[in-house]
Amino acid sequence: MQQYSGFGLLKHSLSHHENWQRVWRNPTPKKKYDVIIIGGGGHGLATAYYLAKEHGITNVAVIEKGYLGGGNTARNTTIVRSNYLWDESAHLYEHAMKLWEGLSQDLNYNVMFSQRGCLNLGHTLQDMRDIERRVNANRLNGIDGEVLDAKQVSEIVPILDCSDNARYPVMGASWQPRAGVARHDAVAWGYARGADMRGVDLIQQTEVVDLIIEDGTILGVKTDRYGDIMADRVGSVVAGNSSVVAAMAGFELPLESHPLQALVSEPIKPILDTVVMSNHVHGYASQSDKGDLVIGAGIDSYTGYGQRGSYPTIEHTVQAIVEMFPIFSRVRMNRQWGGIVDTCPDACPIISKTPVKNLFFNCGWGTGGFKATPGSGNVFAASLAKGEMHELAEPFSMFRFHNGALIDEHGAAGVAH
Amino acid sequence: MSDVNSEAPTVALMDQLPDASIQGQSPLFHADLATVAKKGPKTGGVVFKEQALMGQITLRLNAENAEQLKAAEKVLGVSLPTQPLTSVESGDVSVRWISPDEWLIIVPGLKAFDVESALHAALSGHYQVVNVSGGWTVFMLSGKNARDVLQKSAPVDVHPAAFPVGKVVTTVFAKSSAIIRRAGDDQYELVVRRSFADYLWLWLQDASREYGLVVEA
Amino acid sequence: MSQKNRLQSGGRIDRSKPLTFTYNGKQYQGFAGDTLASALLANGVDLIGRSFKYSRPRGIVAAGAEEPNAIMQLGATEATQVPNVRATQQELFAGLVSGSTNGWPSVDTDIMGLVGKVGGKMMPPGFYYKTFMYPQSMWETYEKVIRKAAGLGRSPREYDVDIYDKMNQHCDVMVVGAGPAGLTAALAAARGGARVIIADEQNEFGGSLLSSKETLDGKAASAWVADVVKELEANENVIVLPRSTVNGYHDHNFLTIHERRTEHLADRAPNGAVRARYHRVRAKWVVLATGAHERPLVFGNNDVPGCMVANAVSTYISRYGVVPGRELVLMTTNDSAYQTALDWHDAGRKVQAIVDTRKNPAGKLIDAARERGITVMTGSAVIDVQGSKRVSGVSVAPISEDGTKVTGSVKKLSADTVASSGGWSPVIHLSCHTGSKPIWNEEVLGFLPGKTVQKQLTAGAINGTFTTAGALEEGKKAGLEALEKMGKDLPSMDVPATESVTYGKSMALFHVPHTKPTSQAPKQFVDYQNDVTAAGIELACREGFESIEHVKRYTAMGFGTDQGKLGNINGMAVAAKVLNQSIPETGTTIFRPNYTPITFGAIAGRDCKELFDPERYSAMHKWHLEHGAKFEDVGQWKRPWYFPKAGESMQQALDRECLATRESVGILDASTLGKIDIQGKDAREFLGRVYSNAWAKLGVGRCRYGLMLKEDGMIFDDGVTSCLAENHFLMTTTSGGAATVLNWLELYHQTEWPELDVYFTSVTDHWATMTISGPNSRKLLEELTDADVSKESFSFMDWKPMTVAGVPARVFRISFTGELSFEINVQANYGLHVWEKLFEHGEKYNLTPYGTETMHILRAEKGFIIAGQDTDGSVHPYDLGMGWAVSMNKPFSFIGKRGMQREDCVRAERKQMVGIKTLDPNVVLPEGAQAVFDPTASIPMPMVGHISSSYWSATLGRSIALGFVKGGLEKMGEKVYYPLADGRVVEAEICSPIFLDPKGERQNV
Amino acid sequence: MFYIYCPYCGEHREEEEFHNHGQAHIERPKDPDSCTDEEWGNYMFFRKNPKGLHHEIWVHAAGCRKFFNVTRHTVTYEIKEVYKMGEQPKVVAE
Repeated sequence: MQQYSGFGLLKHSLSHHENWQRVWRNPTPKKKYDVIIIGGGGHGLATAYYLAKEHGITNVAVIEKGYLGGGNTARNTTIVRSNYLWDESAHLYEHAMKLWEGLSQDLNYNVMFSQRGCLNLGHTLQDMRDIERRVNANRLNGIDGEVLDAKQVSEIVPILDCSDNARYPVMGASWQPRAGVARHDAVAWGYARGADMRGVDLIQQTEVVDLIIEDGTILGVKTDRYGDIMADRVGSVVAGNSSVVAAMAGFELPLESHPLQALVSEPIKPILDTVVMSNHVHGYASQSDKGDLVIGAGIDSYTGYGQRGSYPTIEHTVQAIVEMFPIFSRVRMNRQWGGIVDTCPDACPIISKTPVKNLFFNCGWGTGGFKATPGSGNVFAASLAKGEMHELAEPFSMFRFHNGALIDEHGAAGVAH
Repeated sequence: MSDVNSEAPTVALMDQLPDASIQGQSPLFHADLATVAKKGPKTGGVVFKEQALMGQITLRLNAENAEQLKAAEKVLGVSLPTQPLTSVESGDVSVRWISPDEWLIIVPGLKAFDVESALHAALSGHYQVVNVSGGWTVFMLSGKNARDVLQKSAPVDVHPAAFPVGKVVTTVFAKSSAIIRRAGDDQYELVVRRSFADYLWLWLQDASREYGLVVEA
Repeated sequence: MSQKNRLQSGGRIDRSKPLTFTYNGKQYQGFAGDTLASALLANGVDLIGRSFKYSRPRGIVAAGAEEPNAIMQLGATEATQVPNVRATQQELFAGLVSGSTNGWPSVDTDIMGLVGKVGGKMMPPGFYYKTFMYPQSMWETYEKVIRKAAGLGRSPREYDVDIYDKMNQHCDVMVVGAGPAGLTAALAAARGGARVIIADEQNEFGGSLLSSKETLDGKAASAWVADVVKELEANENVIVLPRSTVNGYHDHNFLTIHERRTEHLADRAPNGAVRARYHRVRAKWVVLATGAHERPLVFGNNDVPGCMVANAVSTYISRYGVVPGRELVLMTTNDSAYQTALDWHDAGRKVQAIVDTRKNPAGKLIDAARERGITVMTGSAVIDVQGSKRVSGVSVAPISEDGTKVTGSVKKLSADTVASSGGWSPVIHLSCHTGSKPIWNEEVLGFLPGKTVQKQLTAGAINGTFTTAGALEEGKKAGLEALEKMGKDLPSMDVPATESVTYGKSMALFHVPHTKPTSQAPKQFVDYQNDVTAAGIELACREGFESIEHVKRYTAMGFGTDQGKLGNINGMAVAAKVLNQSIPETGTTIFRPNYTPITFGAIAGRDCKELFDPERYSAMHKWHLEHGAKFEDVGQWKRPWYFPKAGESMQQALDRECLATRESVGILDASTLGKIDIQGKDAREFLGRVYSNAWAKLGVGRCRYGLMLKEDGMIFDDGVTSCLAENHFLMTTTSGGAATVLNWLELYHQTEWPELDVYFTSVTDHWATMTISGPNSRKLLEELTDADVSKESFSFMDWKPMTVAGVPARVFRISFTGELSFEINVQANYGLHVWEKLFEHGEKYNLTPYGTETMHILRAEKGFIIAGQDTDGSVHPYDLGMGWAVSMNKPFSFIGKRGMQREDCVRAERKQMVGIKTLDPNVVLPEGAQAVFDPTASIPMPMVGHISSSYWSATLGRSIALGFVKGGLEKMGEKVYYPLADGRVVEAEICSPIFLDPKGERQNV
Repeated sequence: MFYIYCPYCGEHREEEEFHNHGQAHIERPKDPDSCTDEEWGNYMFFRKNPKGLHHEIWVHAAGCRKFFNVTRHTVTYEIKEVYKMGEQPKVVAE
């Protein structure tokens, strides 16, 4: 097993890096698996990794229609935080946060998790009430958080316009010091490598075109490249495409897939050391280690699978950034892109059994998927392993949209993140 | 649901204007446009004038109801424009198509209640007449660069080929909205909401700066 | 050293207009018409930056948007700094101040370069994923160092002094690019009467013709261009936009153009002019005539300053009169690049050799080279170059016909410049922006625009048509086709005659072989800006990153500010070779906006600072300003928050405002409340469907409070609706909810119940609304009206028309304070008049203006909710103890009725709104404090609710709060605790939310 | 950014003037009180969310304020047809 380290790099440099092993195999799938995971994004790969590592289930295939980590994992703005309002989501995201904190070492792959803190700004009295409420809830749930006033915010981010003549002056913020950013691609790759190492088959460029269901029980999947592949349990972790897979299984989900756009500036020298988010002014930004300002735009109002949204959304976001950081007016935007986010009516995910036996869904993360990656994979793996939902996943059943036990996190989600 | 009592009026009508001794204040009253007009430049690419204290009436009815159309025509002296995005003008009455069942009528402020009352008297069936004179004001924008200012402000096509004289559109205007009517070759009428008037005035001053803004009182 | 590389004549620069500029602290001279890049090259400045990973010296490679290296910091003052300006696109102006963006302590003596040399070996792609992990605690330290090394230029630290704006444009035909294809397309469309916009990123129209030696119709190419531009400019239906980059192509033919209006003139826009203008274009048809970029070849040490793209060298010579060196070696896989050697030679400098990778090149240009006595080495390649800060020589070797191996001995040539050409990549970026996948063309050896659903046409080099004649013809065809599709008459149109050029076949070579395997050969750069080498790509593939997207992400190829314009295809070719597959099998390359980076200020436009978002004002706003109001943002409204008197603290002001209202009379500007005029015979029925309570029996002249729910039963708005006449109602909504509610009513009317006869019209702005509240409010009103406002004839929840201060008004006897209250509504143009009259008469009653904060306190004392503060989308009426506002036996199942009966909505122990009294009456709980039953429980501590409203009540002399507690309505008198962030635990008691006058006697007088 | 034909105004307008209101042709149950929780939940929340042809409601919010239906492809974003409330689509998925 190839371990990564600085020493390893030195050793390989002497042989011109010609002897690095493959990070993952390119296997031909078996006829049958214990578990098939549809979707090789961060959440799917994390699920496979924890199935193998924590539950000893290694007869697992991850089937990915494109390349590993090529969906929303590759398209998000890399923010990690756990300061959610309601107990259910707070516990789930904090579970993820704890896993993030040792992830590079656990995976032996540097995911560059950088706990540089996250500010959620308040610009109105109601913003400040919501912030106070959320931070108090966070603290009692064991999640770090503070309420800051405008002066304290200004001390942390001096380049933020905290003056009174802003259209919506900054009144304060919530501050989660343990929040931060991570290198998104590395998360997928690290999990993929860890899963592959433990025997999981990662099947890329293979699309699941149908599900094999008999008597209300799933038996396997049909693929475009390898025909039928059977499994005892199937987990769908396909984010924006979840409704498409659900349609194969014959049911609808309480989801809509929307374009979510993001953009980056050209790389500039370090100037922004934390994550700054504003629901009210409607923009957020952080700076990547490469120097790009990574900026999130809002979600577009219509459903769309095109991985692109509408231009006014970008304009509004950039206006918000210039409003918050007037000095960035002469910095330039390099690139924009879009992902497909599957949004739930209550802005919380679905981690759930379905009307089809042994078919499980993990979806609906909306704009908040990346930060949950380790936690999502971890609890979904436990659920797939046991056939019963992990206790942290329990409240996120799709059937809450029937009985009304919604977990409304719109306040925490607010602007896409 | 109670039955309509033919005796009692089914809608409340009220003359909302005080007597002439009380001066109304248009939304841009405090900008003191009279002084600005006096002190400001007399030539420029854009000319701005607030047509203050006009009478605005929203009329809603069924455009397929010939009887209602006739009744409205009788009161207004012109037939309601039923072609989308058109307007008509007759004397001091002008009518703008807003929606298939909605028109905005503008008359001199003092005439509003008469027109409102007359419409109520003439119309029958399902309709709505609302005096909204306090909620809107009218900006007249003219000059050779008026169109440029519109292009900076609204996403609709205002090229003469697409926006003939008389055409009226309700659209996004900067971060507010406006009902824009091309009143003449280089002349545009913007009907805007009272509470946004200051913002739009600020916006228009800014957008006109490079062309030179003339304010008329 | 003064412009040592400048030719005595030629080019499109104006030698009579010298311009002085600064680069890295030193002054230089260039000419009007120069770019910063051409001026630096004219002055012999070779070294313009350091690469970010290996800190290698870098020089100018290209002459346009594709330049990866010459990324500068611009700006003479702090406020006018611009990071990452591409020197090849920056026009020179007098006084320009520039500097390189990397290199420490300077670009010439760079210490990091040493580190790069030594450590470079340890930095293969993805090295950071493999290290810096242990110990865990050290990552933050590592990261600091990594961050410092990254980034190119720096952000200004001061606010921008310039402004930017936008223009919305609509046209029939949008032509992108004003080279030969674009110009003929625009000409054809314009002559056919179409509304045309033609934009080009350069300062002058002409594209390739600007540095061409061809003749068109017998005249110089530039003369033909000038004629065409003149004709276009004279046509009032044509908008001609030079210095304008079409940076994004969006759905339904929407394009954005970034027009640089002053960046070529000065650091700071002169006289407050607009620095850049953004055009938002909706086009019926789009003609992409964006040309092509020449690809450099990938060979050993191909990043040493002096290595350039062949066509760029020609451009510097022909357009700028600059020969960027003395001795040239040209390496090419095709015919067209021979022109560079000819230009160099004709400029009087030495061409050491043309190294053609093909065995038997033949054609006019090859003959022309040989005629000039230039050595042409065929079947050979430059496999690496010598030199560090400037090329000093090259190694040339014969290569196999398939280009994979060196087949003979290596020969060294001296040279200071290596121009290379691996063929041309069509500039297909815009065509990809709307999701169209490009298609590899083996003949062109490049990607061509793929199938698209946009109304898009393409012409010229973007189609792989690289001759001028072909481009002119295709441009004309595209222009005419657009006309035809729009049903317009076609004009007759001739394209100018050109000299015929035919090019021989090019060789499909991207990565030049070396005598050593790639992993051991000198670094062969694919993407200069991100230091991605052929060896790096090979390694990525070996490690399993086989998808081109993986390769790009693992190596960072194409993620620079040039978005891989030069390198992407070479990189794909390297990957394809390792993976033993074709380029199209390896993948396509996806481009996203922006084509070139755009300043944030331009995208924001004028929607910043005071124009960032509208401020909405009531008719009395000016009075509020004059009376020292502090304002609260409520939606877009500026509402008075409180009215402090000199020297008063906020709490003192609130106490005074509250007491004055409770003891005498206060006044609130309530104009911002949403107001909807509702008429129609089914208005009443409609109200019954959208409100939770009953409306059937509300009499004319009466008012009623209603809760509006969503289908899930949760409250989303509330307000009082009054019956003005049998079929006529006035609905009020919250200030923030006005638009949402109107839209909600229309949605249900238009989509669900169109059979109901009802019309809605917003009258929010029409009425100015002022509420006088307090025991003396009647007395005050009586002074201003003749109407009988006594209790007997005007009772609580009545409304009446009357004249107030001479102005016709509708007065509503509703109360949000629990006091005797009159809500006076007058036509907004008379609002200030009435307001001022009230003060004239109110002085003796100590009439006190109050704002939203006092309003909140007064209503909380009465237990009235604020939708949006005491509700959060998860509470239904019963949660608020407002079952009285729900009529379950209305015939129609109103919106929200079914929703609130779902399993989870009827369970016991839901969080319910109650009053909260702290044990210590002086402690005011923070709004948002979380409730627990057991403050000694360990973390995570079970929370049972929160405080939604909390105030100091001057009237009661204690704190009061509204909050949610699990099962709270059944827990009156029980204890609840609030552990606060500062460590305090506040003990409190659950009580009725009505703190004052529970029987409602005060409002009923 | 979409360019949407408003069937009431009779011309194309920019997307900025419109708001999307999600899936079209979802009728409010005639008798909500007899719906099970599941049926009511399905009505409120569960959606087709198709990848391909989609029938959806838009409102010309900044214009004539009329609601109407649009058949749009959710991948290419092409608008295939626009039709008024109460009408049925002509372009439907196979």
